[in-house]
Amino acid sequence: MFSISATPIDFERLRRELETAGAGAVVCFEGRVRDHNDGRAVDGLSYQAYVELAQVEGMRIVAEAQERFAVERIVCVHRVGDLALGDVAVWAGVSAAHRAAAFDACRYVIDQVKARVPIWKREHYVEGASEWLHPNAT
Amino acid sequence: MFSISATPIDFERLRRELETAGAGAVVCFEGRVRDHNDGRAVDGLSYQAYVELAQVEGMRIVAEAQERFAVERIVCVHRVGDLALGDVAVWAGVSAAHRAAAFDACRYVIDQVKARVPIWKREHYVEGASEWLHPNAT
Amino acid sequence: MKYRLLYFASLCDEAGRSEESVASDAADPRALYAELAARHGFTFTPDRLRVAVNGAFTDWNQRLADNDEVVFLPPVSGG
Amino acid sequence: MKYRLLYFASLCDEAGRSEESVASDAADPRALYAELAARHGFTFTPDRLRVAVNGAFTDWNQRLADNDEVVFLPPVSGG
Repeated sequence: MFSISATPIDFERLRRELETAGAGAVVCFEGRVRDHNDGRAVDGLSYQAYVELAQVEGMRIVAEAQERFAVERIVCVHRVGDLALGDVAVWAGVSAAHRAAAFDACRYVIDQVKARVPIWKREHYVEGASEWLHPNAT
Repeated sequence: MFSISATPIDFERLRRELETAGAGAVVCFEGRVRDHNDGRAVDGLSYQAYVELAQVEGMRIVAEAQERFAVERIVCVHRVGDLALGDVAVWAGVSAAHRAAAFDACRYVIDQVKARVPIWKREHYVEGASEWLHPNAT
Repeated sequence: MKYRLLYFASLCDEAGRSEESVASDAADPRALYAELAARHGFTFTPDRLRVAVNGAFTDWNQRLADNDEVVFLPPVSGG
Repeated sequence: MKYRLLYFASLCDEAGRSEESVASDAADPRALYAELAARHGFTFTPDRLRVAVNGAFTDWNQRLADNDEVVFLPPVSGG
């Protein structure tokens, strides 16, 4: 399951959705707004998404991970809107019988979401400026 | 921080201990009691620990991970006693500025804890028997 | 033909709007972007953008149809 | 000399106790384990066990002192 949320991510609830009788391993990732980036002091972020396509691409990534790894359940949610320091920007959780698959699938999902899903981050700096981040493709 | 717990692991509280202003990534692993192992139906586990040494060895693993990876905080707790299906047997959480270090450190901790910390698992099978697991070293 | 455009992130700032409808003779996204870049002063070269038409990624040479929704996507930075 | 032994998991089951004090002439863990294995019928060969003395891992040839706490550790299975 992948979704875009305009309200705070209730990750404790999402985590419970991962529980199955065969889930011996659960791995959760949360991306939080931290107080610095590339040496600049940050005091908040805004995320914008092309929601329609983000939803489709996010679901595609989850389906890819389901196919590549022996997992039970996958849940990923990305925030949009204005976020303060410490807010959770993206959350991904995976359950699996064994831990290797849970770790690998969780990392796959977050790596691919960051690389492919049409969501953009605007950083707000402590000194007052703000700018969209558009990383160079590697 | 590493500890042995005779009572249920309050992982939502432990996760909050990972929060720092610079923590852009949090990765949490939980090992849960699942309903099967090696093709046998399981209905519970008991864990026994040599607590004094487990505590020392667990802290040593956490210190190793702190040294190898650029992390903020690490917390790991292992249960002892009788556990039912779905109970959390071990929980490890790591915060870091960046996700690669958080994933790598979390995996290091759980891999090393399973390999080195003096804790033993007794599986209780649905058909009635139970036995200690003593995996062959690899 | 008439196209509906959505703008995100820097392209939204540069265009001064998040959407617009344009009448254009451009037959594919490549020609359409050239036209819009000239009009709005877009600084991205096409090689740094991706294109979506009607909610699906596509390539720069797809033949456009009347009323298509066309989106030029700057490099993403989610997470 | 007198040693205090702690037993865990299968060794605890085989010894029928979780701890005991023994008087022994064994001077190192290797000799002590041979003695106890004979007495309790332990099925682990030493190569599958680790040794701890006074709460720290050590090797099979460490010279033991009176009142040492000695623990033979079966292969672990935490997690």
